[in-house]
Amino acid sequence: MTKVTIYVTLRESVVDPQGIATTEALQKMGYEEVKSVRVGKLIELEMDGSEQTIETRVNEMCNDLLINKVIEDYRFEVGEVASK
Amino acid sequence: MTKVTIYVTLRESVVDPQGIATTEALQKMGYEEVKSVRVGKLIELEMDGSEQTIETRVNEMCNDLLINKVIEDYRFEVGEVASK
Amino acid sequence: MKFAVLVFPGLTCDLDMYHAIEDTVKQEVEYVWHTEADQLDQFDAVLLPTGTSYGNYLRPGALAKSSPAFKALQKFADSGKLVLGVGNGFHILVEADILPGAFLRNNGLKFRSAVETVTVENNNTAFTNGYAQGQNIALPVASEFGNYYADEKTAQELKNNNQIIFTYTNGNTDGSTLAIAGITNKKGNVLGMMPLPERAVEEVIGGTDGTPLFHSILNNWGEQHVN
Amino acid sequence: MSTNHEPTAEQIKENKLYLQMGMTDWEYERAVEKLGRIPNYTETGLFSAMWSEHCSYKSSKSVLRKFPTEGARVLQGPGEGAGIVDIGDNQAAVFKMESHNSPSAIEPFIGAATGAGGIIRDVFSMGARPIALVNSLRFGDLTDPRDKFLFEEAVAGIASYGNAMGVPTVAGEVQFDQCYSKRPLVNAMAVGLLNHEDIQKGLAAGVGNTIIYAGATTGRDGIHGATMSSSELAIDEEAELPVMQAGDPFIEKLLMEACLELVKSDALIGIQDMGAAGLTSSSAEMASKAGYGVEINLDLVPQREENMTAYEMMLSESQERMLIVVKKGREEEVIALFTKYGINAVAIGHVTDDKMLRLIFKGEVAAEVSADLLAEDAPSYQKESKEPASFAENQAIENKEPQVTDLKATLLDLLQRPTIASKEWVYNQFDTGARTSTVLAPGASAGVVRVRGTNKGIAMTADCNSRFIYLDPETGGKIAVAEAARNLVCSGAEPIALTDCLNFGSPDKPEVFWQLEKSADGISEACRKLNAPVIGGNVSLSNEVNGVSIYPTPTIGLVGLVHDLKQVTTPGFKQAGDAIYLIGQTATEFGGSELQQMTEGKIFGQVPAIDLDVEVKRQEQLLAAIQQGILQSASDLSEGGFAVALCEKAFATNGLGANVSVEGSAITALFSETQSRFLVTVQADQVAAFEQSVDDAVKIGTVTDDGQLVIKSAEGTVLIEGTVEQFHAAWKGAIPCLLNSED
Ligand SMILES: Nc1ncnc2c1ncn2[C@@H]1O[C@H](COP(=O)(O)OP(=O)(O)O)[C@@H](O)[C@H]1O
Ligand SMILES: [Mg+2]
Repeated sequence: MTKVTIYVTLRESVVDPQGIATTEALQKMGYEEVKSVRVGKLIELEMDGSEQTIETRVNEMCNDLLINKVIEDYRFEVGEVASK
Repeated sequence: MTKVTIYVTLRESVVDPQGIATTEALQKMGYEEVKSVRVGKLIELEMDGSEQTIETRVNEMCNDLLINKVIEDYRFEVGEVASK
Repeated sequence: MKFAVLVFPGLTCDLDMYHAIEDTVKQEVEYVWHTEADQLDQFDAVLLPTGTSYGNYLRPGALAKSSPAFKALQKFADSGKLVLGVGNGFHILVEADILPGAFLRNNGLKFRSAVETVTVENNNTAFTNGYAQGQNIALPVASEFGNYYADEKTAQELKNNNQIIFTYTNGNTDGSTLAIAGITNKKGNVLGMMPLPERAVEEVIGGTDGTPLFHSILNNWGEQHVN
Repeated sequence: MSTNHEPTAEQIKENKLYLQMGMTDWEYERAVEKLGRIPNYTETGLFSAMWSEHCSYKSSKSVLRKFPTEGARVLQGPGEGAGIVDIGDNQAAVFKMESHNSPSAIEPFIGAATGAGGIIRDVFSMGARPIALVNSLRFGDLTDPRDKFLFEEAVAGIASYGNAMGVPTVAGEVQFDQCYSKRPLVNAMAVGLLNHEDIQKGLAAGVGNTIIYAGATTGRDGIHGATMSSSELAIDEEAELPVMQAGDPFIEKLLMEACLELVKSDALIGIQDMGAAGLTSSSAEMASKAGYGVEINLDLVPQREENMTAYEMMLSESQERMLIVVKKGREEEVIALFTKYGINAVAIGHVTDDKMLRLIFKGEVAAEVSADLLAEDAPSYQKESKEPASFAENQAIENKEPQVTDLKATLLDLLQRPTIASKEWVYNQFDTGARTSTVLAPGASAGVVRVRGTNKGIAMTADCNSRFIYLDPETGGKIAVAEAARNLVCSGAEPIALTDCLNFGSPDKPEVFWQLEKSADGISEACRKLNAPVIGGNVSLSNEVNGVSIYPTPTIGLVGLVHDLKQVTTPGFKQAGDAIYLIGQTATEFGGSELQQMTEGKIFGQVPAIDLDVEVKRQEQLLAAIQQGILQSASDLSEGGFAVALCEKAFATNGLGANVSVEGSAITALFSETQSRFLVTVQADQVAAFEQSVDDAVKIGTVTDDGQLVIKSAEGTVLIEGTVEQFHAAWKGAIPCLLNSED
């Protein structure tokens, strides 16, 4: 089984309400060195598939469902599922 | 300025209802090879600080605000802010 | 006129919409369960209620993509018949690319229930002909994701085409681009809005400013179907 | 093979392992004696869960017996998932309140969310459509960052679940006191509606009938939740955190729709949710109540984790699961019904005639215990009870006014006390209008939802002033019920029945047990006088941090009936020129008052007296006047007394103000918390009718249109004067301001 980690970030042009609120909260708590926070998503998939197909399939899934391209960008990494 | 990327995942023992619903949705859409989806957070910080202090400060921030230890785990990476 | 209230799994406020039709314009209305959406052609208008569907997981409205109803809805909208999506229904319409834009979490980050004053920016539509141009009306909002986002180009287009139908009169508390509260598609047969007209159709529940919207739909349909 | 090494029955006995599972020596011996042999690990687990306080009410049973539980409207009293009262037209209201205190202290978002989820399940398991939610919350002062966090997250948690279920939250209460610091109370109440013929019970009846498991899968989460919630919380940062599972309102919504469809089927015999002690309590209780036995094959239970043992499956508290008994031969259609909603349902066993709870695991009998022994015949204790020395001391203190110099500043300070301040910050996060039936949303004295197809409404409120109960539990208990009833009456509703949630410290402390008993006495007497029986509730004991108990907090959830929606009344002023009346005399009564706490930093002395006969008479007269349409507005006087209540009436309507004069000593007149008082407004042409129908009412002034608040003494001296806007801003901004302030 393959583990795919998808990193989803808000597009740079999109204001991130959560990030702004978190920055303010951190600064108020004394973490003044923090200049900006942006909050995205980390989507971890466990899936079957050969090395060649996985990339295509993950891109398809992102386009079809996982990502909203109007506001989000993504990149992903393919790895092995750590055996438990 | 330094860029810190924090990867927040649900602890393994914690069920992810959102992930389960997303898995089912993907499977229904024809991505039957997907066995599981887990949705976490990606927190990107831009902050000042020396290499030595940053690690301590980020851990503190995670404990103080960013992470919910009851259900979440985290790890982070420290890098340079890409010049725009 | 025959209305369908399209019900996706986990949808919460289908009843609100159903009763708004039954009690205000007193037309035929049926719930259509998402697996039966191939029957939508029998209806004159599809209503997408608010609330939550699919637990609002991933992004509100997104998981509807996995339902057979999703394509049926796109087809119905293409056919030119009327589609009204409020709240979560609006989320679904943008996820389906039937309407432009996307939704972010509210600026306040929290779910927000309130009554908002809303300005009718365009009364020349199938949904708003019963209002006066520029009329201010009071409608409830209730969402954690009421922050409508459109990039500059899209926003300009919406403006130029008079697709902005409602705006928040007193500013954009949730953060919406151009204080947008509701938009139509280019053709004007699909309206998405965050304020909830179906919750403002009787005095006993707090107001009737939503009533003209449902009458507008009926008027429009009547005009199209003389003889 | 299983990787779990379970202790043998002998090891459990030798090493007293049952102690770790929360059983005492005596309880264990009793289990051995009744069983006729020593229980194995799984069986010991069944006993420990079912005999926990949470499931057995072993320490509180004697107290619960005090409550009046019968009445003409009662269709189902305590003993089922929720109580049921008739509301006429073949319909009934179904409701119950439950606590989720311990989980909320650990992870407030999840704890509060699953609390709301659990109580909604209790209501639909009775066959009722949930139509409204109410909650009652307690936190420490909003000065400590942990308490702020608990407050913010618990509110968000309730919102997340209730909103995603489409059930509007229409009423509730939040109070703040240091005694709840790090030990919040999260009590959730759900109200449902059904037709009489749809009433369901948790019964496993009819030999051979099939037991179906429906809903989410079973994992290792919350094992021993029932015993945990019955024990004191150790605040230890380093302690290993228990596994908490987020609720899944999506699954619950589907499960609810499926169950409400199933209720219409004659294939259904019984249904119960898997709450505390999950599969154990639901199966044992359903069998015991019905007088049958059940046999369950655990290998068929849908599992989320690998290698789960019988013990783990039986004690798991995974959310969103129901246990259902259906007629033999009808399994397929029932399973198909669940499948339509995307819910997993499987047959896992059948009903037997031997009254045993028998568990099959990997082909062998893993446990076999009498269902009655686990449920009905659980031990019960008469705990030691002792009046604390402080009670007599407090009674001996003479009533005195707190020292206050600047009356206006005092009023402004009171309005900013978080317990008194506007709770908009809280309830704006709730979807209050879902189901388009909310006639009175939060912000009014009570929540009211209409009953579609009729002119009626169901009113509801949650109330408890725990400071009074701490100082004088019996009087405080009466006040809690009376205050809840006042809130309903002021909204135009007739109180009909109540649920409660008894939140107390450790019952092993005689002083705490005394509080429990005395407050139950007070509650019971008030229920009798007000003709509102107790039809269900919940007990949450051992709410302590580092050995210190919370104030005793028996939350009252009261439900009433609005006979005609036209009678629904709100607290706010309606128009200038209306006469303002104060109903009831005011005495110098500051023991446990908000002003005392604010000025002295502690509470002491005698709590305000309450005469239930006077209370009942005033409520009846007031309700009659409201029903006749004589009143423009009505509100009761509670925390902060007269001045706060007057302000709140003015805040509701832009531009209006008040010009009033009060009798007697200013501090008492303005801030005393004397009971059984109301403030109402009456239109000029109704004044005569009003004065005829309501006794003890004194006209004190008029509603004005200048947006000013003017309170004068009888002699004409101005006591307080200012713009309504000024007071309003202080009241409205207080909670957001406290939350945003630097720590
Ligand atoms: N404080 C109380 N007052 C009245 N009845 C109570 C009280 N506490 C519990 N009960 C009743 O005892 C029964 C068992 O309660 P509980 O175990 O909480 O129900 P559930 O199994 O649904 O969780 C319920 O019917 C409940 O209404
Ligand atoms: Mg329960």
